[in-house]
Amino acid sequence: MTPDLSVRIGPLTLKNPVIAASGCFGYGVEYAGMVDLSLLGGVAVKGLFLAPREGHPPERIVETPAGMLNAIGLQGIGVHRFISEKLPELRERRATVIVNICGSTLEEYVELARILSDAEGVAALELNISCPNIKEGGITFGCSLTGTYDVVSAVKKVTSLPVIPKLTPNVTDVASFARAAAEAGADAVSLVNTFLAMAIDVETRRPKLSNIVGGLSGPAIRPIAVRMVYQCRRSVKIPIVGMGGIASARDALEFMIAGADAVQVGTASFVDPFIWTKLIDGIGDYLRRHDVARVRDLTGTIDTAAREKEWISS
Amino acid sequence: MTPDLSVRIGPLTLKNPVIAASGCFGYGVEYAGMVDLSLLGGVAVKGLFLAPREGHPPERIVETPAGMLNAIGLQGIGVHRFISEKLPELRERRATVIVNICGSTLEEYVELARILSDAEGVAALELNISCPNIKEGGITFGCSLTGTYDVVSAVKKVTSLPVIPKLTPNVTDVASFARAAAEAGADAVSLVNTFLAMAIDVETRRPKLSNIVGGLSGPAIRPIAVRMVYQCRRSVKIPIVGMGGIASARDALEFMIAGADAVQVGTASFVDPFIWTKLIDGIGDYLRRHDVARVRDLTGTIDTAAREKEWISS
Amino acid sequence: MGSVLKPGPEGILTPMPVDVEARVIRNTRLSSDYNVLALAAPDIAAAAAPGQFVMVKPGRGCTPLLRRPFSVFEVLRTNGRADGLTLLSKRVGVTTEMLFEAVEGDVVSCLGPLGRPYTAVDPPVEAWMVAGGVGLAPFAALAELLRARGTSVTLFYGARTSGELFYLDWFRDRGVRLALATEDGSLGDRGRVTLPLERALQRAAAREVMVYACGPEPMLEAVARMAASYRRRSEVSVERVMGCGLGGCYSCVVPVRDGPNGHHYVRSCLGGPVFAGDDIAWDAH
Amino acid sequence: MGSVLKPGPEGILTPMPVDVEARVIRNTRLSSDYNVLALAAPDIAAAAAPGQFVMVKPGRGCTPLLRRPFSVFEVLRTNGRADGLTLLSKRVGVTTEMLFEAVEGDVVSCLGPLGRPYTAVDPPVEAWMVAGGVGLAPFAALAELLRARGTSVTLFYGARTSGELFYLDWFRDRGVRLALATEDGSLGDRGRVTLPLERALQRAAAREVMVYACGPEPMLEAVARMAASYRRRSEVSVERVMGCGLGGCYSCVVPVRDGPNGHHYVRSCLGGPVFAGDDIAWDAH
Ligand SMILES: Cc1cc2nc3c(=O)[nH]c(=O)nc-3n(C[C@H](O)[C@H](O)[C@H](O)COP(=O)(O)OP(=O)(O)OC[C@H]3O[C@@H](n4cnc5c(N)ncnc54)[C@H](O)[C@@H]3O)c2cc1C
Ligand SMILES: Cc1cc2nc3c(=O)[nH]c(=O)nc-3n(C[C@H](O)[C@H](O)[C@H](O)COP(=O)(O)OP(=O)(O)OC[C@H]3O[C@@H](n4cnc5c(N)ncnc54)[C@H](O)[C@@H]3O)c2cc1C
Ligand SMILES: Cc1cc2nc3c(=O)[nH]c(=O)nc-3n(C[C@H](O)[C@H](O)[C@H](O)COP(=O)(O)O)c2cc1C
Ligand SMILES: Cc1cc2nc3c(=O)[nH]c(=O)nc-3n(C[C@H](O)[C@H](O)[C@H](O)COP(=O)(O)O)c2cc1C
Ligand code: FES
Ligand code: FES
Repeated sequence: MTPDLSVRIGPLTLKNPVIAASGCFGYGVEYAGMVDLSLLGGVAVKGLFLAPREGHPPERIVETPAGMLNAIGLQGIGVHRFISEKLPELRERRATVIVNICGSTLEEYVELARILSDAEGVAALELNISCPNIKEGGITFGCSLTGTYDVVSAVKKVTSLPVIPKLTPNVTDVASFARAAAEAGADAVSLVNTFLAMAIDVETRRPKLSNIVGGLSGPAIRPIAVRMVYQCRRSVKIPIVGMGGIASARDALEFMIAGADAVQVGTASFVDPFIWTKLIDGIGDYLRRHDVARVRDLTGTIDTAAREKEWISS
Repeated sequence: MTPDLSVRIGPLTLKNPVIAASGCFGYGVEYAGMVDLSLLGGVAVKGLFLAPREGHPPERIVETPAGMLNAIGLQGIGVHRFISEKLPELRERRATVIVNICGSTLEEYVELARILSDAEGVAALELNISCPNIKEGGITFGCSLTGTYDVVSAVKKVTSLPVIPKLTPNVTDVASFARAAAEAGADAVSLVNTFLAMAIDVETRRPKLSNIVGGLSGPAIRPIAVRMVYQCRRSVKIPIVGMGGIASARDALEFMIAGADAVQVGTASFVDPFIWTKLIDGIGDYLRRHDVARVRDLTGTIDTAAREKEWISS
Repeated sequence: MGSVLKPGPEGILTPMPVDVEARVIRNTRLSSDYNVLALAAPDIAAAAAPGQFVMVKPGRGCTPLLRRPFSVFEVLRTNGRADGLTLLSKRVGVTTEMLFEAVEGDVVSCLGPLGRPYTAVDPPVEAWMVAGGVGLAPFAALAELLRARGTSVTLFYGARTSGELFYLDWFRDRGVRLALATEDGSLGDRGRVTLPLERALQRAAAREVMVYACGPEPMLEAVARMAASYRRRSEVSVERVMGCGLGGCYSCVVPVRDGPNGHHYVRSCLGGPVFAGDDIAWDAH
Repeated sequence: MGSVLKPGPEGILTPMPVDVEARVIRNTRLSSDYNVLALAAPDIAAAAAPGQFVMVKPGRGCTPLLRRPFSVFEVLRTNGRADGLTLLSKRVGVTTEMLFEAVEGDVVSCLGPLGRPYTAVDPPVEAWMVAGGVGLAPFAALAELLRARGTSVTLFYGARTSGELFYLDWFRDRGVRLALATEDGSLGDRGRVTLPLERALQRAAAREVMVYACGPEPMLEAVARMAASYRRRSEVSVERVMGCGLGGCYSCVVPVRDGPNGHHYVRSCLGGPVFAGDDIAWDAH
C-alpha cells in the first residue's frame, strides 16, 4: 500500500503536508540546486513587503537552549523584484509557492494580495500578522481580534487565492484568533510564528541581538506550539498548518495528530537542509506501519481517553 | 572585597537573590539533609490549598527539548498540615520561607493568607494565580487584569506579610499584569510560571500527560522569561523575582540584568540538587570580577545602547 | 557529603545521596539493546542497599535534560572494598542510548543511593525474586546480600526470548535457583514469568516465602495479587518517571492504599521504589 | 549529491554542498585553546577552494542546536587524492569545546563546501596574507594553491603571544615568508599585525600585491583601509554568526557599499565570506 500523502488546505491540494517555513528557506531558489522543490508540499517564501527592506543590523540571531532567537527585521527585495526575479525560477522548478506577506497598514496587505493574485505561480498567500521583530504593523493586527478579522476579510475581497493568516503565539487565547480568522473567511490558519524573547550577554550587559528582542523558534517551543494547534483544532473547522520546532517525522506527526492538516519546518532545516525527504519518507513509513491509508486521516486523531494498561515483558 | 549579595523584596531582605522555586523543592524539608537551607535566599514551598489535594494521576511529567512538562495538579498536604508538620523544621533550619498559595476562589486566597500570617516562620506569600494545570481557580485570576487586581488587594487587606503574586506567561501583555498587581499593592511580582504546553505519543496517539496539557519549564523557556522580566521592569517599580530555565550563575545574572531583583530556580535543581552554592558563589565571583559592590546594583542594568567595536586579536 | 542517616519524609531511613562524576570503567553489551555499564563511584557503591537506585545523566547539555533512575545492579569490590557499581540498562530512549554507546573513560553523572531498598529476609524464609526483562536489575545485588545471609534464593525470570535472559550463570554460580519463562518458549516455560511462579506457589505449601518483584507494572500487579492470594508477603519495585529522585517534584507517585477503597499518592522516590505489594492500590488508575 | 555547479543567488558559482557524517581521523591540540581536527570528508575536501567554509555540528541533540561555520584549513591527500580536511579551531563556546575534546572515531556532521573563496593571484602579483589569531584558518589551503601557481606568498600573522602563533614551520616549509607580531612582543613586532603590514606596504613601492585578510572585524577594516590607501587590492573573509550557511536565514549579512554613502546587506554565506575589502561599508554599523 502506498499511502496517500496529499492534504487539502482549503481549495489547494498539496502533494504532501511538508512545507518549508517562511523566512527559513530564503526565496526557495537558494535551495533549488540542492533540493528538488517540486517534492515539497509547499515552499513558503520569505516575508515580503511592497518595497524592499534592509532589515536589522547584525547580530540577527543567537542560539538558545534547543532554540534560536532571530530578529532579521524582514530584510527583503519587495514584491515586485520577487515576481520578476524569483517567481519564474520557482515556477520552472514546479514549486508550490506560498507567499508570506507583511504590511505596515491594512492597505499594504490588500495591495500585496492584489499584485500577487495577478502573478503566475502563486499557490496561496500567508498573511504574516505575527512577526515579533518589527515595530510597525504586522503583529499589531495579529494581537487584536478585530485587526485579524479586518485584515483577513479585506484581503479575501481582492483575491481568489487561498488566504492563510499566520497567528502569533504571543497571545492569551490563540484559538480566539483562529476563530476570528475563520469568521473573516480565512481558508486556513498557520501557527505558530515565533515567541518574543531575548538574550543578554552578561559580560557586556548588552542584548545579544541588535534589535534587543527577537523571536524564539526551534524544538524548545514545540510543546507550546502543539498545544496551540490542539486548541485551535477544537475551536475551528478550517485547515490548520502547524509549526514550531519540528525536526523529525515524529514531530510532524505530533502536530497532525494534535490537529494540523499540514506542517511547516523552519529552524530544523538550518541544521539539516536535506531534511525534506526524511520527513516525507518518515511520514509515509509511519502510515504504512500503522495501516493508515491517507495522511489526512491522522489530523486531529489524538486520543484523550484514559490509557489502558498493557503488559509487555520489557 | 566581599560583594554584598543581599537583596530586598519589598520589606523583606534576602541574604542572597537565589530562591528555590515553588513545586520544585517539595516543602524544603526533603532537602534539609543535603542542602543547608539557611544559605538560600529563600525557599518557595510547594503550592498549598486550604485542604489536602491528591493531584493528577501519572504520567505527571515528560521531558521535552531543553525542558519538561509537568501536570502535577498541585498534590499537597493543605495549609494546616504544612504549618504543623513542615514549618517547624523549616524554622529550625532557619530557612527563609515563602509560601506559595493557591485558591479556587478569592476567599480561599484570603483565608490562606490569614492562616499563614498567624503562623511563625513565614517570610512572604507568593500567590499562585498562574498554575496552568488545574481547571478551577488560580489561573483564571492570573489571566484577568481585574482578577489579578482583586486577589492581590484582598490578600493585602488581611496580611502584613509581603505579598508576591506569581504571574503567568500565557498572556499577551505580561507587563499589564505586573502593573495591575503593583496598583493593587503587591510588594513584588514573581514570573514566570510555566507555559501551557503538551506532548503526544505518536505511536499511541495519546497525550503523554494524564492531564493532556501541562506546564513547560526549563532552559527552553529562558529567553521568553527574560524578555518578560525586561518588559515588566520597564513597566513597574516594585521588585521582580525572575525565573524560567535558570541553570547557572550566568543565567541568574541575565535575569537580574534584565530587571529581576531576585531569582528562583526550579527545573535545574532537579538535574543538580547541589546547584545552590554554585549559583551563589558564581554570582559572587561575577561581582568581584566586574567590581560591583552589591548585587542589587545589577538589577535592570541592561545596556541597550549601540554596541561599540572592539578589536582583540582573537 | 558523608553518609549521614536521615529520616526520609515518606518515613524511611536513607543515607545522604552524593553526586559523583563517575568514570566508565567498562561497557559490556549483552545484546543489541542491553548493556552493563561499570562505573567508578565508590561512595555510592559503599552505601547502596539492594533495590536502591541512582539518578543518572550522561553527557552535558540538554539532551537529555533530566537525570534518569537506574537500579544499582552489581556492587563492584576491590579487595573487599566497594569501589564501583554497574547498571543493567535497556535501550529505550536518549539516555539509555547514550549508556549503550558509552566508552571507557566517559563520564556519567550519578546521584545516589536513593530510595527505599528491599527488606532482606533470613532463613528459614526463602527469597523468591521475580524479574521481568530489565526488571532483573535490582536482583544481582539482592541475591548477593541474601546468599551472604544464607537465605535460599530462587529467581523467576521472564523475557521475550532466551537471548534476553542474561546473567544466568552469574546467578547459578551464587547458588540461586532459576525458574525461567520466555514468551516465545525458547527457554523455560512458554509464556509469562507468573506461570512458573504460580506453579511454585502451589507447591510451596507450608514454606515461608518472601516474594520480591521488579518489572513492568502489570507484572508487578499480577505478582502482588498472586502472592497475596497464596498468603505470601511481596515487595515490588515500581517504575515511575522521575524528575528529581529526591522528593522535590511529585512526578513519581504511586497510589497507596488508604483503608479498603481509598488511596493516596506517595512519591515512589522516597516511599519507594520498593513497596509492599499489598500497599499499592492497583486499581487506582 | 554530485558537484554540479550552480549560480549562487548572490552572484557566484559554487559547487553543490554535501552533508557528510565525517569521522575524526586525528585531533591535535596546539595549545590549551587551539586544536586542529582532521576529518574524513573526501567529497568536501575534493571540492573545496581556499576561503570556503563548512557548517559543522558535533554530536546529536540540542547542545549545540545549530551548525557552526569553519574555514577549511588544510586539504589532506593520500596519493594525491583529497580524502580529508582539517579545521583549525579556537575554543570559545559549546561547539569549539566539543571539537577540542573530540577523539578519533567521533563523528562530526559537516556540510560544504560553502561560500565564495579567495581569488588566487598569479605571478608577478605577490600574495600577502594577513591573519589575526584563528584568522589563520583559510591561509594554509590558500598558501598551497598559490605556491603551486608559483606565486610569492607572505604571511603577516599576529596573535596575543608567541605561544598562539601556530604552523610557522609548516608555512616556512612551503616557501611562505613570515612577518609576525604579538601583542606582548614575545615574537615579531610588539603590537598588531598591521604594524609589519604597513611597513611592508611602505617598502613595496611598485610591486603588485594582493592583500588577503582574515581575523577579527576591526582588523579586517584596518587592513582593507590600509591596502586601499596604498592602492592595493584586498580581499577579506568576514566572520558572521551563521544560522544556515546556505542563504536561507539572512542572519549573516554584511553591509556592502551601494554608491558613495549607501549600503545594503548581503548574506556573507553566499556573497562571502570573502569580499573585496573595498566593497564592505565599514562605517555602516
Ligand atoms: C527506580 C527505577 C529504577 C530503574 N532501573 C532501571 C534499570 O536498572 N535499568 C533500566 O534499563 N531501566 C531502569 N529504569 C527505567 C529507566 O529509568 C528508563 O528506561 C529510562 O528513564 C529511559 O530513559 P531514556 O532517556 O533512555 O528514554 P526516554 O527517551 O526518556 O523515554 C523513552 C521511552 O521510555 C519511556 N520511559 C521513560 N522513562 C520511563 C520510566 N521511568 N518508566 C517507564 N517508562 C519510561 C518513555 O515514556 C518513552 O516512551 C528504572 C526506573 C525506575 C523508576
Ligand atoms: C566563514 C567563517 C569561518 C570561520 N572559520 C573558523 C575557523 O576556521 N576556526 C574557528 O575557530 N572559528 C571559525 N569561525 C568562527 C566560528 O564559527 C565560531 O567560533 C563558532 O561559531 C563558535 O561556536 P561555539 O559553539 O564554540 O561558540 P558559541 O557558544 O556559539 O559562542 C561563543 C561566543 O562566540 C561568539 N560567536 C559565536 N559564533 C560566532 C561567529 N560566527 N562569529 C563571531 N563570534 C561568534 C558568540 O557570540 C559567543 O560570545 C568562522 C566563522 C565564519 C563565519
Ligand atoms: C530566521 C527566521 C526568519 C523568519 N522569518 C519569517 C518571515 O519572514 N515570515 C514569517 O511568517 N515567519 C518567519 N519566521 C518564523 C517561521 O516561519 C516559523 O513560524 C518559526 O520559526 C517556527 O518554526 P520552526 O521552529 O520550525 O523554526 C522566521 C523564523 C526564523 C528562524
Ligand atoms: C514539577 C513542577 C511543579 C511546580 N509546581 C508549582 C507550584 O506548586 N506553584 C507554583 O507557583 N509554581 C510551580 N511550578 C513552576 C515553577 O515554580 C517555576 O515557575 C517554573 O518551573 C519555571 O522555572 P524553572 O524553569 O526554573 O523550572 C512548578 C514547576 C514544576 C517543574
Ligand atoms: S522523582 Fe521528584 S518527587 Fe519523586
Ligand atoms: S547563514 Fe543563513 S543566510 Fe547566511
